[in-house]
Parts: sequence; C-alpha cells; structure tokens
Amino acid sequence: MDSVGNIIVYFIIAIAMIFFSFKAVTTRKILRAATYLLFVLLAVGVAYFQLGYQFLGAVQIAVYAGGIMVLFVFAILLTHKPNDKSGLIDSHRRAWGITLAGSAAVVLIFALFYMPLLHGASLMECMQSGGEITMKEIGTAFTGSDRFQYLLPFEAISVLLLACIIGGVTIARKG
Amino acid sequence: MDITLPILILAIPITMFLILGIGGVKMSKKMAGVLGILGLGTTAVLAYIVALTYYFSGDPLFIVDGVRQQYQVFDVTWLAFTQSLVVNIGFLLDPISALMLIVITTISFMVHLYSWGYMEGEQGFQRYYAFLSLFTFSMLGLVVATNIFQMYIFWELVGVSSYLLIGFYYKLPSAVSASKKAFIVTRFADLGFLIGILILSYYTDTFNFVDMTSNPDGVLLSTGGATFMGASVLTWAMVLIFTGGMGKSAMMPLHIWLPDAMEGPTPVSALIHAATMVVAGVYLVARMFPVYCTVDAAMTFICVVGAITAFYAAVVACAQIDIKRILAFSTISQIAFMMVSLGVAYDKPIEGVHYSGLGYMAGMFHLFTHAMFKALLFLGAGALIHAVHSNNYTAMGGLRKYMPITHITFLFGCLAIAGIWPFSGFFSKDEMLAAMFARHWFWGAWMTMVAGLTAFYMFRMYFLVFWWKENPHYKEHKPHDAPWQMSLPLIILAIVSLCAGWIPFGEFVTWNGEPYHIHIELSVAVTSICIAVCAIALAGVMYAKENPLPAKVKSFWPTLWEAAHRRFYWDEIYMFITHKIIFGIICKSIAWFDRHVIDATMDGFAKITQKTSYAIRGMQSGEIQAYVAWYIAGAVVLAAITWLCLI
Amino acid sequence: MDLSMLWYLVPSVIMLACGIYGFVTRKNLIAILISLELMLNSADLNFVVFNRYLFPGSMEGMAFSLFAIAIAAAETAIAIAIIINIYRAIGNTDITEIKKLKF
Amino acid sequence: MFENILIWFVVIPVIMMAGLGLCRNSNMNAIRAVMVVCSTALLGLSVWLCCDFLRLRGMGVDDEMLFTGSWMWYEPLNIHLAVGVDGISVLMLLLSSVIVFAGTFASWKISPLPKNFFLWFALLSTGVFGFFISIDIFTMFMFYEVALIPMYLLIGVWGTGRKEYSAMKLTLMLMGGSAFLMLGLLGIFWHSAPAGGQLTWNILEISHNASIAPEWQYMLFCFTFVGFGVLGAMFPFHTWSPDGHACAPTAVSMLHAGVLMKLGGYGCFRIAIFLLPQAANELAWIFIILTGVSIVYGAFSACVQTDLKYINAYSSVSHCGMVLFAILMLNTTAMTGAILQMLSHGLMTALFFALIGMIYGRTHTRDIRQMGGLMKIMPYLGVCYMIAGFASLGLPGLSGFVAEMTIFFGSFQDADLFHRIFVIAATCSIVITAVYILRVVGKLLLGPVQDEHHLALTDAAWFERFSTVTLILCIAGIGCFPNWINETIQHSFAPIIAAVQSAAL
Repeated sequence: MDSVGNIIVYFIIAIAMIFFSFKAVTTRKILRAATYLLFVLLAVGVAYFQLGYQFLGAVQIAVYAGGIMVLFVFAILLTHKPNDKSGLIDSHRRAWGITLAGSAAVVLIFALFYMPLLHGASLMECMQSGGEITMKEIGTAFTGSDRFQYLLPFEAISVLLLACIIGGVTIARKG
Repeated sequence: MDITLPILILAIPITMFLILGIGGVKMSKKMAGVLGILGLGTTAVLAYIVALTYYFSGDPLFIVDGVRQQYQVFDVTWLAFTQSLVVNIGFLLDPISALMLIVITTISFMVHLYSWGYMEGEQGFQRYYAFLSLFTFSMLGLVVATNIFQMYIFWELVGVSSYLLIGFYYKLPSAVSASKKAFIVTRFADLGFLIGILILSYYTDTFNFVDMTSNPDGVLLSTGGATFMGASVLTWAMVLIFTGGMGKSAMMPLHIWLPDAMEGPTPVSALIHAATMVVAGVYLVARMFPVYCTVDAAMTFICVVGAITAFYAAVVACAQIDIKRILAFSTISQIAFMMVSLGVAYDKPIEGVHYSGLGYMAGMFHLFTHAMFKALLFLGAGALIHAVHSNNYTAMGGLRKYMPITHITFLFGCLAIAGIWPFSGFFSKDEMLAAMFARHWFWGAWMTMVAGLTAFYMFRMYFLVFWWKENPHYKEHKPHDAPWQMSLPLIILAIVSLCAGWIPFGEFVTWNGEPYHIHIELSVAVTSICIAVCAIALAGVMYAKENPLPAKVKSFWPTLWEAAHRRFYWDEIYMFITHKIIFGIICKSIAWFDRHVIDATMDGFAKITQKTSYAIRGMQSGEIQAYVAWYIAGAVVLAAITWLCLI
Repeated sequence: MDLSMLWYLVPSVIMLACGIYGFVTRKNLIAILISLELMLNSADLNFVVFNRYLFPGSMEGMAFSLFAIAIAAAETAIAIAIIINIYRAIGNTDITEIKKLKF
Repeated sequence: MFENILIWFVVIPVIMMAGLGLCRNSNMNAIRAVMVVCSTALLGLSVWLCCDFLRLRGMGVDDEMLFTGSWMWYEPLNIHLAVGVDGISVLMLLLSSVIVFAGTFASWKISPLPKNFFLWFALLSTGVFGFFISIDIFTMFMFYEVALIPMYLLIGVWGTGRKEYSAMKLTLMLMGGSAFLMLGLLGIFWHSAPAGGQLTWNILEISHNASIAPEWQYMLFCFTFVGFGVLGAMFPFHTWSPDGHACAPTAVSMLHAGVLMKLGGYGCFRIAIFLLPQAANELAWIFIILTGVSIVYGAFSACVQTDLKYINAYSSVSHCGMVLFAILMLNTTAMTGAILQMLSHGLMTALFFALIGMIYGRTHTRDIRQMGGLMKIMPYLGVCYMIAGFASLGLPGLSGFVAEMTIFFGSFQDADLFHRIFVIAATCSIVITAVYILRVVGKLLLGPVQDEHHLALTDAAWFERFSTVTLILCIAGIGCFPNWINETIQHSFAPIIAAVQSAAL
C-alpha cells in the first residue's frame, strides 16, 4: 500500500503528462506547443524524483527544461513568421495520425494489461528493496571500466557532444 | 607391295591442289594448266602401274589359286574413337578399286587435257585446275578406302569438290544455287549414310571393309537380332547407308541436284557428274555387297529405287531441250541400271542360274564402259557448246558438216549407250539384262524397256543436234571443230568406247574374286538390240529431217510432255518443302519464337524488375513523415504480432 | 492502492501516441521536433520505470536514460541548427516544402 | 611460387596490363608492341607447357593433375590458390593463347582508346587463363567473374549497334548464371567433408572424398550445370549470345565465342560432372533434352538470320550445345569429342568473327542482303570465310568434322533408345548447318556484286592475314591430325569416368 501522498503526486504528474503532451501536439501556435512540452518535461522530471532517481530528475530538468527548451524558444523566434499557416492540419493527415497513434496506443496498452509481470509490486516495496542511488555510486559507475560501469559510453557521449558542437557551428554558420 | 606408289597416287593430286590453290594467283594460266596436266598424268601412270600390277602380276598377295584377293597396301591410324573403333586411312587394292583407279585417272586425265582448250580464257583457270586436283584426290581416296569411315571422309570431300566446281562460275546466281542444291541434297543423303555407319559400326565394332565383307554372317550375328520399328537393325543400317549412295548417285527422290549441276563447266560434268563421282553410290553398294546380300529387304529396296529411277529419268530425258540435261538424265538412268544390276545379284548360287554374281560383274562392267562413253558424250556436248555458245539443241541442228570429228565421236557415244554391237555398251548392258532376267523376268523386261527408251532419247538428241535443219545463225558465226586439246580426248574416248566391250571383264572383276568367263546371252542380246534399233529408227523418223511429227506428238499429250519437261515437278515439290515448309514455317517460327518468346522472357525479367523499381520508387517520396508513418505502422504490426504470439 | 509499474507505463504510452500523432501530422519542423522529444521522454520514462520495479538493485535503466538525455540534447542542437539553415535557405520551416531527398 | 609454370599464365597478362598502363593512349606502336610481345609469350608458354606435358605423360607420369601447386590465400575458409593441369586444361590454355594472339592482330587498329581496350582485353585474358589453371573452385569462380566483367565495358564502349542494351543483357544473364553457380559451389564446399573433417574447395580433394549426399547432389548439379550452361549458351539461356556477339567488337567476339563460352563447357565437365557424378548419372537426361534442343534449335534459327554475327551466334548455340550434349553422354569417346568440339568451335568461331569484323570494317554493314559477290572484291577474305564455313559444316580435313564425328560415335555408344533418338536428332544438325552456311556463302561471297560501292574495297592487310592464317593453320592441323589430341587428353577422362561409373553402381 503506497502512501496517499505518493498517489496524489502520481495523479498530478500523470494527468499533467497526458494533458500537456496532448496539448503540445494539437495546439496551432508553435510557441505554446513548446511551453506545453516544457510542462511535460517537468512532469517527467518529477516522476523521476518520485521513482527515487534524484540525479536523473535533476538532469532532466536542467538539460531538457533548462537547455533544450531555450534552444527551442530561440529557434522558434528565429524562424517565426507572423502569419504562419503551418499550424493548420488537413483532415487527411489528421486521419493518418490518429490511426497510427491510436493503433500504437491500443496495441501497447492491451499488451501492458495482458502482461502479468507488470501488475506486481508497489512502488513502496521497490523503493525499500532498491533505495536511492547516491551521487557517489553514479560517479563511480560512470568513470569505471568494470562490469556495470560506463566509462566507454560516457567518453563516447563526450565525443558525440563535441562533434555536435562543431557540427552545429558549421551548419549554422554558413548562410 | 611397295607403298610408295599408292602414297604418291594420293599425294600428287593433293599437293597439286595446294600448289595451284595457294600459289595459283601468282602463276600464269599456261603454267597452271601444264602443272595440273603433268601432275595428273603422273598420277594416271602410277595408277595404271598399280592397277595393272594388281591384275597381271600374279603376285600371291593379289591372287591365290586364281582367286583375286583384297589387299591393304597400308592402313594407318588416323583417329581412334574407342579401343576397337579406329578410323584408319589406308589403301585397299581389290578388283573394283583397281578398276576405279583406272577409270578415274583416265577420265580425269582426259578432262584435264580437254579443259586446257575448253577453259582457255576463263577467269580462275588456275582455281579450276586446283579444284580438279582436289576432286581427283578425293575420288581416289574414296575408291581405295579400307574402311567405311574413310569412305565417308572422302565422300564428303568429293561432295565439296563437286560444290566448288559446280559453282565455278560463281558470279552466276544459277550456278551458285545449283552448287548449293547439290551440296545440300547430297549432305542430306550423307546424313543417312552417317547414321547407317553409326548403327553398323556400333554392332560390328569395326569400320573395316575387309572384316565386314569377308564375314557377312558375322555382321548379321553381331546385331543379335535387334530390331527397330519392325525391321532388323541391319536392314536399317544398310538401307541408310544406301541412302548416302542414293544421294551421290542421284537416285529418286534425291536426284534433283544432278540436272542442275550442269551449271558447272562441261568438262566438270563429264568428270564428276557422269563418270566418277555419281557412280560412288554404285561403288558403295558393290563395296558392301556381301553384307547387302545378307539383307534381302535392302537388296529389294535397291532394285526398286533403281528401276523407278531408271524409267523416270529416261522419260524425262525425252522431253528436255538442254543437251547437257538430257545427258544428265541419261546418266541418272544408266546409274540406276547399275543399281538394279547390283540389286539382282546374289552372293550364293541360285537354282537354274549359271552364275549368281553376274549382276555384280555386269554392274561394274557397265560402270566402266558407261564412264568412258558418258565422258565422251559430255566432252562432245562441251565441244558443241563451245562451238555454238548455247546449251539448247534449238540453237544447233545440222552440225554434222561443220564439226565432223565431234559428230563421229558423238555418234560412237550414242551407239554405245544405245547398246549396239560392237560398241562397249552392248556388252555390259547385255550382261546386266541377262542378270536381271535371271533373277526375275519382271526386272529384265522393265529394264529392257528402259534400254529402248535410252536409245530413243539419245538418238533424238543426236538427230536434233547433227541433222534436223541447219540453224540460220551459222551464217554469222560458223561453228567448227574444237582445238586439238579437246579433240584428242574425244578421239581417245571414242576408241575406248568402241573397244572396251571386248575386254574379258569377268576375268578381272567379280564379287568374290573368282574369274568368270563372259558369254553373250543370245536371246537377251537379240531382243535388246532389236528394241534399240527400233527406237533409233523411230527417232530417225521423227527427228532426222525437219518435219511436223514431233510437234504433233507433243500436242497429242501436252500435259504429259509438259510434266516430263518439268521433270514431273520434283523441283517444285522440293522447293515447296524447303522454302515454304522448312524455311517459311519451321525456321521462321523458331526464329520468331526465339526473339518473341525466349528472349522476350529474358527481357521480361528485366522489365519486371524495372517496372517494380519504378512502382516502389514512389515510396521514396522525400517526405520524412511518410517514412515515419510507415515505420511506425510496421512497428505496430510487429508489436501486435509479437503480442499475439506471446499470449 | 498500489502504484504498480502499469500506472507509470500507461501515461508513457499515451505520451508516445501523442508524439506519433504530432510527428505524422504537424508540418512545422520545430513542432515535429517537439513531438520527437515527447517520444524520447516516453522511452526514457520506461527505462527508468523498468529499472525501478524489476531490477531495483542496479542502475542500467537510469544510466541509459542519462545517455539518452545527453544524446537528445545533442540531436536537438543539431536539428535546430539544420532547421535554421533550412529556414534561411527556403524561407520557412514547412516540411511539405522539403522533398529534395527523393528517388 | 613463380617456379610453377602455370602461375605465369596469370602473371603474363598482369605484366601485359602493367605494360599497357605505362603506354600513352596515342602511342599505338607501343601498345601494339606490348600486346604482341605478351601474347606471343603466352602462346610460346602454352606450346611449351603442352610439349612438357606430353613429355611427362610419355615418361609414364600418370597423376591426375600435373604441375600442381597450392598456396593458402584465405585461411578461415580454406581457400587456396591451387593450380594444376590435365590434358584438357592444357589444350584449353593452348586454345586461349592462340585466340588471344589472333585477337591481338584482329584488333590492330582498334579505336577509340586503344590502351583501355587492350587493358580490359588483358584482364579478360587473365580471367580466362586463371580459370583454366585453377583446381580450387573458389579461385576458379573468382577468375570466372574476372573474365566476365570486362565484357560489359568492352561491349558497352567499343561495340556497335545497340551496344549498351547488349552489354547489359549479356552481363546480367551471365551474372544470373553466376549466382546459380555460386550457390552450387558453396553447396559443394559445405558438403565437401561429410565426416566432419576440414572443408575444402580443392577439386581433387572433393572428388577423392566422393561423398556428397545424393539429395544434395541433385540440387547442386542443377545449380552448377545451369550456371555454367548459361555461359555455354544452353537453351533456353542462350539469348545473350546473339545480341552480345552482334554488338561486340571483333576481338571481343573472338575471345568470347572462342574461349569464354568454353569456360561453360569446361566448368560443367570439371565441376558439375566430376564432383557430382551421381546426380550427373540420374539427371543427365534433363540436360540432354535441353542441349539436344539447343543443337537443332540454334541451327534452325541461324537459317533465317540476316545479320552475319547473328548467324554465327546461333550457330555457336548449336555447336556449343553439341559440347554440353557430348559431355552429358558420360563416356570417354563423347567427352573427347566434346573437348575437340570446344577447340574446333573456339578456333572456327574466332575465325568467323575475325572475318566478319574485317568485312564489316570495309562494307559497314553486316546485313547479308546488302552484300554480294565479295569473293570477287576481296578474294582472300572470301576464301578464308569459305574455309571457316567448311570447318563449321564439318568438312573432313578441318577440325569441325573430327569433333562432330567423335561426338556422334561416342554418343551412339549408349544403347538406350532415348539417347539414340537424341543423337540422331543431333546428327541432323549437320544438314541444317550446311544449309545456313551455304546460304551465307552464296549470298555474301558469290553471285553478282550487290553494291557498286563495294567494288572499291581492298582485300586483307598483313595483320589481318596473319591473324586468319594462324587460326586456319590450327583448324587444319586439328582436322588433319586429330589423334595427338586424343592422346593428350585420354588420361584425363579416367578419373571422371571412374567417378561416374562408381556412382552409377
């Protein structure tokens, strides 16, 4: 039995996620879409906190909600035109989108409900058996090269980021 | 026996062919002619030496207790198909090959000499002599073959020489098509020959003539009674081999090439298409005679084909205008005579007949005499054509005053072929008819009738050419006798035609080598002479002076005349089969099938691939959303499938 | 009432579905990118949820999410650079106008 | 490695390519010099190989393959560069070098881009020679592909008429064949050591193991036979041949019809029959039907063609059908005939294509309806054409006769009625061959001159004479003295026949 606080928090995040992601893809105004996305990202971040991954939640909020959103907003402002019609969606596209998204949702949700594995333990029990992950653990895991340690991907990501920086600069510089 | 002479006999002509063929362009005509004549003269002398040695030396190699032997002078391996089935090239001496050596070299030498005059001024004189040498080589190789495969090899070579010589005037379309026809028809016949050899050699496991003919029962036994479609395998083999002979010897229905072959130069017709190559079929049957005797069906087949051909050709010859064609049909008819004669012969004594192998001896005898007088007639016709520049008797008439030598020699030839005593044709024809009567009266009567027809058409031609009425063109262009190179062979051959009958032929050539003393069958001889004289008289009445009788006879049976003149439409039938059916239907449809079905299928694969590519190219639309949509759709479907499988 | 993992997974699925819908329907490149982020987040959330419920003792899911976030950042940066470039080149960010990559 | 004489058959063409690489495209004399020197070297090498081979056989050395050598190439798959020759390969090498030699002279004045032409030509030769010396089926296949690919460029660039189409068609069809072949060869490889030993590509080792399971043999036999059969122009996979030959430049037609099509026959023989003898015994009848059809069908098709090259291409279908037909008869005599036919057809078609190229170079047409009486205008070429024609229709004294007769007599040894009927059908082709050859000769060379413009044409130049005389001498040599070839190759059939017979038991 989970605590009532947890359940309330859960419902808030769940509703926020569902509602704002729905709004993000249906609104015509692109800047609003970005704002709704921000809310979704924040909700997800909260969910991470709730699940006991504080570091991840922090990263989610810092990188996504902080960094990426800024990029989005800048991009939107840079490419925005006053009477932009691209928000309008014709019915053909909408039908396609609804069909695809609907069928994906239906298949996945049915699958979820038919998986007995997914109906077990409560969050409380899991938190007790796993507990929180400390920064120290994360640090060790990311800088070690043993089993369950991630030095190589970590370095790869670094190089990737570097490549992105250079790539981004190169692409954006040329007119 | 020393092998030098036999080798030289074959080597000189082929060397001469290579010299004249390769170096001919650089030579003068005279040089080429002299070389050719000298080469052939030498060959002829050598051949005479060899043949006469064979007949008269009494060497135990050649004759044992009065029986002439078959002797292989040399026999070297040329190609080994299997351990036992080996093709040799060799030199077989026996009565008939020695006879043929004489015939071929004599006629060939005469023709070489004659051509020097006849072909003078022709372009390609050197080429002509080269081809003549090639032909002589091939023909000699054919007659001295020790085995059936060697015979086949040279058989093909004579075919090609004949092709080359018929097509000598290669700028004339008619000569080209005649040569083509000759080659293809004989090739078709050779196919039968080849299949026959295939069958025969499979069972006997040998190609060698001596092995086969010395033990014909062994040949029969080796087939083990195998049959195919009701007839024994050996019958098939022998009939098919005879088909080869039918092609070369222009038997019905494969005779159509021979009249057209007259497009070649006349001396060539004399050599190849009268005296030597066309009797190869007869020679083949004679060569395989003991084996043929074991197969009654094949012998009957030979008789029937020969009898029909003889009559057919004789009838057609009565209605021809071109003198060379008359001679050609006469050749067909006479060769058919020999065929029947061989067909009625028998290798074992039959009751009531004093000598069962008579037909064989008579056939070979006639081959010999016919070669001489037919060559004479052709060379004579050549002299006529040389004089009036036309092949048709309508351009001639009354020539006896202008060309006395030609006239007399031609008359000798006609008398010989008509079978008038004492010309050579009489003796050989008499023996043949006697042999036919001995077998069955029908063959004798039938062939006697053909002999009468022969006398009639030959004298029809003789009178039309030398008597009838003088052609008005002579005033502008006076015909005259040919130069000595041409007249000399005529005279020699005329003398031979006159005398050859007195040769005691049975002493030399019989099927088993035992000598036989020829004696005239009086009843047969008298009958045939009477018929011949009547026929000549009839021809004289109709054609000696200009009169309306021939025209009346012609208008009495216009269809028959027309049909005979058009050779009973055999050419048209062949044309229809080859052009319309084989070319027009089979070949065209196969070619069409190839292009429009097989090739189209292959192209179709390419087209399908291409079409499919174009069709699915639209999916590469450049719209990222479409890609994503497809991707997600796929993923969803996969997920659904996985899920359905899991539960 | 237990908060089993299903509770977290269902909103995640809906987020994914919204992402799909947005990606397929929207014409604005930035809107498409936004939809993409939604899908990514849904996946990240799944990693974390599975990690927490099924393998609470380890941290693979979390690590994976972390990397995913880093890569998403990089990807977004590049994508936005490209979008801006396209905007400079053709004057708008409508995806229906960009069809050069065909055939 | 280089002490093995066989390696030089690949090395010399490579040297040839290197030499050509150093020449400039404009320097025709240098290019010719390289080509003449190298092709003469190849010819000399193959003659020497032949003599040495006969000497060794004469000394009583009766190994299956002589001059063997093997060098590891790629260890994980056990691929070796394994070489070795028996009598058949020796003759094929001799044939190839003669044709490369004659082809060099036949393309004396090739343009444009002579250097590039000869480079590809040399690459093609490398593939051909490599194929014949290999006894490792992987390297064999590799050389096979090396020989095929240059065809595309040679036809596509230097061809005439619908050259792109033809080049594409030829290449794609042959590649399709190769795909089958590759499947077959891989299958053979994976089943080469059934007892679990080391898998091998080596022909000799596979045949010694002799243990590919019958059910696999059936499938692999079909794959390999069809794969090689496509190159051997087997009905119904022959349609690349007319189009390909018609558009190819002279030397390429020569090499392709003369040698490349022989790879098909040789491969069927060396791989399909030798390595899969049981399937060969039992499935031969299917392919006997197909090749029997090829023989007659090709001949009939040739009868109504009007393009000289099409006539010869169809006649090649017929003659090459004869090769495969004889191989399938599975007895020594017929196989000897098949080898003779390969040699004969190689030389004679090369001669034909060389002559057609020369005639086309003068008259600028290959349509026999537009030509006539050429014998008068160019007697040398006319006579050569007639000799080639006579060789093709089987005139004794030239090579075609010997080959065909050996095939017929060998094939007839099989007493089965089915075989007999097909043999007789095959013999009929000699008549049809005569028909179409004489038709061409009659229309092209004899008769009146069709086109007044042709009167000004010249006869053959020295290099053309050289090329044709070489080929004619070889043709006549085989035709007059065939038995030495029999003696050269008779040992080579023993293992194959033994394999087939033991499989039949």
